[in-house]
Amino acid sequence: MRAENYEPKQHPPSHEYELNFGPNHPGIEGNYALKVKLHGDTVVSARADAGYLHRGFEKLMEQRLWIQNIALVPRICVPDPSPMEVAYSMAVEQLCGLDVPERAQWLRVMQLEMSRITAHLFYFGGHAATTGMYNPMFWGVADRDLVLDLFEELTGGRVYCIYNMPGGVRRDIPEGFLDRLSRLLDYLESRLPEYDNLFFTNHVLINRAKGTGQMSQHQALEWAVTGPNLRATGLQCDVRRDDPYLVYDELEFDIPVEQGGDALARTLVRRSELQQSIRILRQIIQRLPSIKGPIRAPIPNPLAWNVPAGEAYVRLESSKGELGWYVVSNGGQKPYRVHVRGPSSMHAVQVLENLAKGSRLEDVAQIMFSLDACPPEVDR
Amino acid sequence: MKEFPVPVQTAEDPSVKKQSGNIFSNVFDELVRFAQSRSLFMLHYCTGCGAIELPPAMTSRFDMERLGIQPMVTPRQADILLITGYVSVKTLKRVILTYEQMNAPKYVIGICSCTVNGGMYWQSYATAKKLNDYMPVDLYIAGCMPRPEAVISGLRQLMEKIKIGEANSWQDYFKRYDYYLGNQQRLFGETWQTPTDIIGESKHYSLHTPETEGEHTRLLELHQRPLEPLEMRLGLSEKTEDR
Amino acid sequence: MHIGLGELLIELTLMPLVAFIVGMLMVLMMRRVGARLQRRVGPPFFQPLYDIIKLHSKETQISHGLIHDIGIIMAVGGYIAAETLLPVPGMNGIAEKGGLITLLYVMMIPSLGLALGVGQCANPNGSIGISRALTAMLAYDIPFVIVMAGVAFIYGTTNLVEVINIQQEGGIAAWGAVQMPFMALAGLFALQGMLGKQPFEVYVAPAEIATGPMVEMGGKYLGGLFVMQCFQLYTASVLYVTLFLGGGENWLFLLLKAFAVLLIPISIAFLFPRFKTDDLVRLMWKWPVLLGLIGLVLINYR
Amino acid sequence: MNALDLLLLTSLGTVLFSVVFSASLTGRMLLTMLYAVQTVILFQIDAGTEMVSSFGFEIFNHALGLSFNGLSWFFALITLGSAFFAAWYGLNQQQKLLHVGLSANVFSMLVLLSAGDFLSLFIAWELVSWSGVLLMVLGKQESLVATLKYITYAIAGGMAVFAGIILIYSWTGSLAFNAVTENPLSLSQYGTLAILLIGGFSVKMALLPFHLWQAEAYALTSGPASVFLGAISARMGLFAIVITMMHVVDLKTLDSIFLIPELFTFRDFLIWVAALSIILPTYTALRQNDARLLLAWHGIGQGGYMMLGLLMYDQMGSAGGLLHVFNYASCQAILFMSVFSILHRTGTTNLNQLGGLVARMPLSFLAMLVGIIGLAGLPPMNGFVSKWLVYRSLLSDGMAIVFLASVIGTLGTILSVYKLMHNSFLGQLRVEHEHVKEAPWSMTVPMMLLAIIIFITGVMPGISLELVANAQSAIGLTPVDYHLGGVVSANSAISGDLDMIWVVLVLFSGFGIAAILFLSAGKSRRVHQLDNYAGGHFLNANNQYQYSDNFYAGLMHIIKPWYRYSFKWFEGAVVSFVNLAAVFSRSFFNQAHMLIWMLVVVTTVMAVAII
Amino acid sequence: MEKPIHMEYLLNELANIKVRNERQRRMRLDVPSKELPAVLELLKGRAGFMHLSAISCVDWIDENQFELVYHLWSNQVSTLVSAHTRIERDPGVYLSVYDLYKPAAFWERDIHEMYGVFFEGSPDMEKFILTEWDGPPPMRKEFDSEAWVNDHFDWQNYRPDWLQEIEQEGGGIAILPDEQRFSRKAEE
Repeated sequence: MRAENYEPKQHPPSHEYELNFGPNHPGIEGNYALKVKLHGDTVVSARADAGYLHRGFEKLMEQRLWIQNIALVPRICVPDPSPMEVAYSMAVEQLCGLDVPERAQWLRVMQLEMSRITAHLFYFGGHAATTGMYNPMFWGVADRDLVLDLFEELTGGRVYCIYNMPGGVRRDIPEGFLDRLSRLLDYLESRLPEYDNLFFTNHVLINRAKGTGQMSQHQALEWAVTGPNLRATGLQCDVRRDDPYLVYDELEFDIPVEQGGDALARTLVRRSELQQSIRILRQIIQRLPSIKGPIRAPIPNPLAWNVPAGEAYVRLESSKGELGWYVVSNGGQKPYRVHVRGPSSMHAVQVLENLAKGSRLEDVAQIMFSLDACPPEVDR
Repeated sequence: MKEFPVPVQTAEDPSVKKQSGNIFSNVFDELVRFAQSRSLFMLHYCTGCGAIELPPAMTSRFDMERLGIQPMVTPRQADILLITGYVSVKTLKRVILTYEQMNAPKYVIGICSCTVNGGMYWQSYATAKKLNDYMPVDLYIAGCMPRPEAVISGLRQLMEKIKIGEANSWQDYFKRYDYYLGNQQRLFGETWQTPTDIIGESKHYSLHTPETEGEHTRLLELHQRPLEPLEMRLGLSEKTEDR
Repeated sequence: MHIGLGELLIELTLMPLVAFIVGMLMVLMMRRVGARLQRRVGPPFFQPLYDIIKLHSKETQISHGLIHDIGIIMAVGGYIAAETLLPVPGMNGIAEKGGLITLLYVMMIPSLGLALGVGQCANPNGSIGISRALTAMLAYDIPFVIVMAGVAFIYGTTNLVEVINIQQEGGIAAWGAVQMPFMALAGLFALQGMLGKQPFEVYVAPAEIATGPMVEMGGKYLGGLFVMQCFQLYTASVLYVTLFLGGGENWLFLLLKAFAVLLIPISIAFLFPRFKTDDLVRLMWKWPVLLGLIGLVLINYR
Repeated sequence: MNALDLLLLTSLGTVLFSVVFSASLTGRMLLTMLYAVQTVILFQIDAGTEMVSSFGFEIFNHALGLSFNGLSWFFALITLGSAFFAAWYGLNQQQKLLHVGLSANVFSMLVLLSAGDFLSLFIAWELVSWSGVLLMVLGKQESLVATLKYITYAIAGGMAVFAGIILIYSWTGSLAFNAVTENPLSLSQYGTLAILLIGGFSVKMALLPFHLWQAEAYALTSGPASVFLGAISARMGLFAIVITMMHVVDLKTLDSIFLIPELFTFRDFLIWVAALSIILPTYTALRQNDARLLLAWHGIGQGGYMMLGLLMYDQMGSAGGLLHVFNYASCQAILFMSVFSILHRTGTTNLNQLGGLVARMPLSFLAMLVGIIGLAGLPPMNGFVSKWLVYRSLLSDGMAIVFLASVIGTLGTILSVYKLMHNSFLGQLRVEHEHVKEAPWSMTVPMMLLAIIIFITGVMPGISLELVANAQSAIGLTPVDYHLGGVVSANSAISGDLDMIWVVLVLFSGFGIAAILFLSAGKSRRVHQLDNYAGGHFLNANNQYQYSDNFYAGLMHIIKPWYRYSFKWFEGAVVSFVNLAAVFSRSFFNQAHMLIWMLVVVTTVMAVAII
Repeated sequence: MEKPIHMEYLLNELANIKVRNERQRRMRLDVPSKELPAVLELLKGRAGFMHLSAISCVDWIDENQFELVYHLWSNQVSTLVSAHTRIERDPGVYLSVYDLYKPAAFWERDIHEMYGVFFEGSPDMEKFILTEWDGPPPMRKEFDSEAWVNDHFDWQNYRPDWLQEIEQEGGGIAILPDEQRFSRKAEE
């Protein structure tokens, strides 16, 4: 902050005042800021201010080997890191023309869906906490921890798994893992009614969430809203179905849709998605033992690996929406250019600003959390 | 979890301090320190990715509240500033402001390797590499990212330090303000200024040492518009000015 | 009942002290109950005390001016005074010299003090918090005033000592809750609002206004608010017990009743999100007022 | 020549003095002293007994007399006190009209207070009405508009009163105060008189629905004038209503006039008018963004409490109502003084363009703090005592709903006075007010004196209750059972005493203990207002970091639609009616004879007056 | 997978465009910079490419060019089109497609601060992520991040006293501390 900013000038004779949501504010997700101009308790304008989590990933990746970057990529989205490494691996595989063994593909889907469950459980807690109800937060995070335990068993990492590498996955599942996963899924399903009673059918919550941050289908398409937020406006649109990757076309699952387009609809869509993820995981538990084969395609010496020149754009469905990875190689040992399209780049900036405008001060935090905006994806 | 040595020179040896005064005040001091160690409010500020392991540490599974640790919203209310992971330069400015606004005794814990040396972002132009250049750090909890158990274990260690009266690094910020300010100015430019008057505060709380002021603070005086507190003023005058 | 001045002075010292200790226990209970509902262990037994000691022993603290200081003094002092107007077993303090109306107005002084202190902080978050707190006060005071009128009609007095005597002489059948169940129910709503717990926690609202009034409070300022919270829990629950549950025959019963009463709002608080301010006012002006008015009609045609 | 004569003569002398000498500062100081002298003379009059002036003259064979009793004494004290403080506060004001107007007002009010029969009452009433104009026109253009509105209302009210008095004369053949009590009338006649007299007087009192003129007329003028007008002027209406209820239609009669048979009497109607007069203006005040208007609207609302207390007509209620006149006058005076010292220093009373002035004008802040605590009726200031009395009386009478209404009014008062104080004195100090100074001594000293009075009469309400008791016995009520610290209510339906000395003692020892705790907890340091939490951001000097406009936004979402039903429609209807009449009269004038035109005008005016 | 037939017609209307079908549901267009807006408009209007997934910028420093890649998705034809165009590095000015695609505002703003490419007609070219950054646009290839870091930051002291004691006693690691990257600054 520069000294001249403390030089007083005339105060604007305006009836509006400014509030800063964040970066140090419980009403903001992560380290992010929203500068809000208010009149009374009505938001006149909101302006997103990012960059608090900026690390220059894209620059960093240009300076590291293809294989080194695997460790870097999950950190782009902290609450839901697994899709990042899968997407990066898939992009490199496309560049090299590597064929990923089927078992690896199934394992990746398993990882992605488990990650989706963790992200959605986290989301429920966050959304509830913005409205002053902390129980779902406490329960959700604790239940999420059980999934993280399985991650740890599978990959060694609780949050950042670094499980994938170009060509496949690093390890096969340990002994008895699928049983434990199955038991966990049973447990999560048995918990859902409790969450319903506490959270999803809570009258006060419905009162607050209904109509909050409402967008129409047209607006959602115009602002490039993707993922559950788009499905909450009634559009059945899912990358897993429209542009299938890995083995999603072999799996049976529904694409849940809500019509409201508001915070409540967005929450309910995620609740149904949680059930769908459980369903997908159940199918994986059933199918995985029958799929034999290697878990990784052979790759050249990773420390001197010249990936053929070319480009690849990989899309996949993370828990927040459409995740896009654009990777360019000029045939060197390091990527020439990596560009990440985090779904929150749209949700946390343009959509949030537009939805917050005209809403009430009480709703701002709820809108942000209900969009499940993830600031590190914006900042990169 | 590993504790890195921190370049903090605690001015008084705490063992000396303990023996001064009469028994009554010793007991009182013990009580106060005990209460301070058993009631830690940490600031709700997610500076980086390590923040994702704080909710598990706080919630049902690991339950920090049984140690008397609970999250607080604004820097005024908080005791602990958890730097959870890398701090980008933009965040670092806010972190410094936040740190200066907190009420002492205040403790800084650097969680994740990035606070120690930049971690895997060591090449990044956007993140600070060494937190203790910019503010005194009480404790580092290394790891990428440390598990909730590690965080809690680190906090327990901090509690021990507070209990025996060793967690005094906050005084260092007042006593060697010039050093910290110099590092801040090097990164943010010479016109860097926070609205907090550290020199005035160090005098007010008698923590002023020769090292508090120096070439960097002189630079500050050069640029700074003094932000004196608004004292109540009784500027009465009997001028018959009719509007 | 005439007592000597010395005895009165002892009462006047003891009443706030007891209130403070019981209040801390209530804070502890609140946090423990919350923890249990969240499947946690919860804080240790002396946690409220640790917090208060810690906050008062901060070595640097900031003030935004004299009114900031005075506000906190008023907030704590007002409650200390209010405790002496609230009769407890064996101690009447100056309850007979004030009565219910005075108690209610004295209880507004802490709010005013807090409002002053927060106002001086020059932080809009705090100002919004106060504006919401005052709005909430307007909301829950209307049912509460109806309750108060009902109490005055049914007991024929606004003197709390007499209120207790009448109830205790008549046994459980003379309790306010039996005599006027609708009023007691309306009173519960008002109690929830008075304590400012979810779903009526509009003025702290961390995710919206960063804890509102507490935003610039640190050290002893926040400590004062913690002390105030102890008093607040105590006063609200004991007042409810006094009006509706026959006061305390002895300390054991008083505490049992008070903790039981407090358990209701606390349990509700952890299961609900907060309302928006206008929804809160709407709710408060609808159901509790309706209940209160039915109660009034019943009292009139008894 | 007794003390009353002396008082009236001195008052007249003050008017003359002000005409000649008010241009100089010394003259104005002497003028202030003269009000003090008048007060001293007032204290020579025994409040307990009735004193008849030796002045008197005959008109139409009616002896017009002037006399003083406890009630007059009580109101006279408040009048003179307000005038004294207003004059002191206005020492630096060079407008001659202000000082002439002030003294003329005091004189006419004293005459009104000492009126001995209906005719002198009416004459004095008109004097008061017209002298009020002198004080209202001192502001800018907007005050002229407000004054015109006032004149319209005052004429209508005066006409109604005149009609009532003519009716009394025609029915009883006498204009003496005891005319009606000695010649009982029929119920319908009583009803007509009640409508005309109470309606006419309540225009001045600004009871609903005649309240629309008052706020602008009182607020937008010069400071000392506002102080005086706000403190006492409207209470002359209350005095006249009390006189009416004493001599023409007493409450028993009012209670036997049924508006809805067996359900709703005239008295109930008046009680509801009073209750609504509390609520509606108070919540109108809540929406004001000008500090002066906010206070003036409160003046209207507080009038409702006085009316309510008097309509209870029991020991406690009437005591509360009368005591509230005194308490309210002191609080309103100090609040207006504080607000006008802000205006004096910053040039604005727009609440959205102020803030943080406590650091620059601490004495004005203190004055406002005392004033708002008093106005909101919180202990330990005097407003609490009178409101307590009114509440107790309402509870004793079993009027739960009216009680609720009055508490809603109090809550609205608390909300709006906090807004007043927060937006002007607390919060962020605006950059352009960085170098504002405290108001001059001539303004702060009267404020401080008033603050002391408010506090003392709050702690020891016995002092003011003695005066109230005299006034009560003058009306013919049992005086309230008071002692120095408060009241005893042994013989009312609901028991419960009040002893302010104890309450305040305990309150202050509570503060003391809290202060010891607070001060022993280590030292704190003042910080600049920019060193503030802003979500981790840096505040800069150009940020509007103050929440002021639409302060109760959450509440407004609910009650905003209700403001549509304010009484503007009533005024609008009257205006349309008059316009219509004017159009008619013009066409008549064009076609018909002069005489017809005159006739139409007279009937129109009468019609308006009766409405 | 074959291109949908109407896409074929659509693309035939445009000259100067190279079309390559790279993989399943992926199509690469190389468009001259002048014609890109027209192509996008056609794609949006005629083939339902409603969804602008991202705009990527690649800095081809050797050719002194920036490559802008517009990733468009259409649910109707289930294809992702990557429209590539190249602009000169100097002065690095291009047209905004904000009036076609609202999300373009974010990406153009992002490219502006990361590469310094100015988009004419974009609603907001203010800094967003790098508001407090004074240096050159960091994503350009010529910006050396590591050098900047060495200029502005100190490294943690990796040789605490107790480690030096070990070294004095002949222990420790073989590489001299001066040669360790992290020790460099600390020693100065």
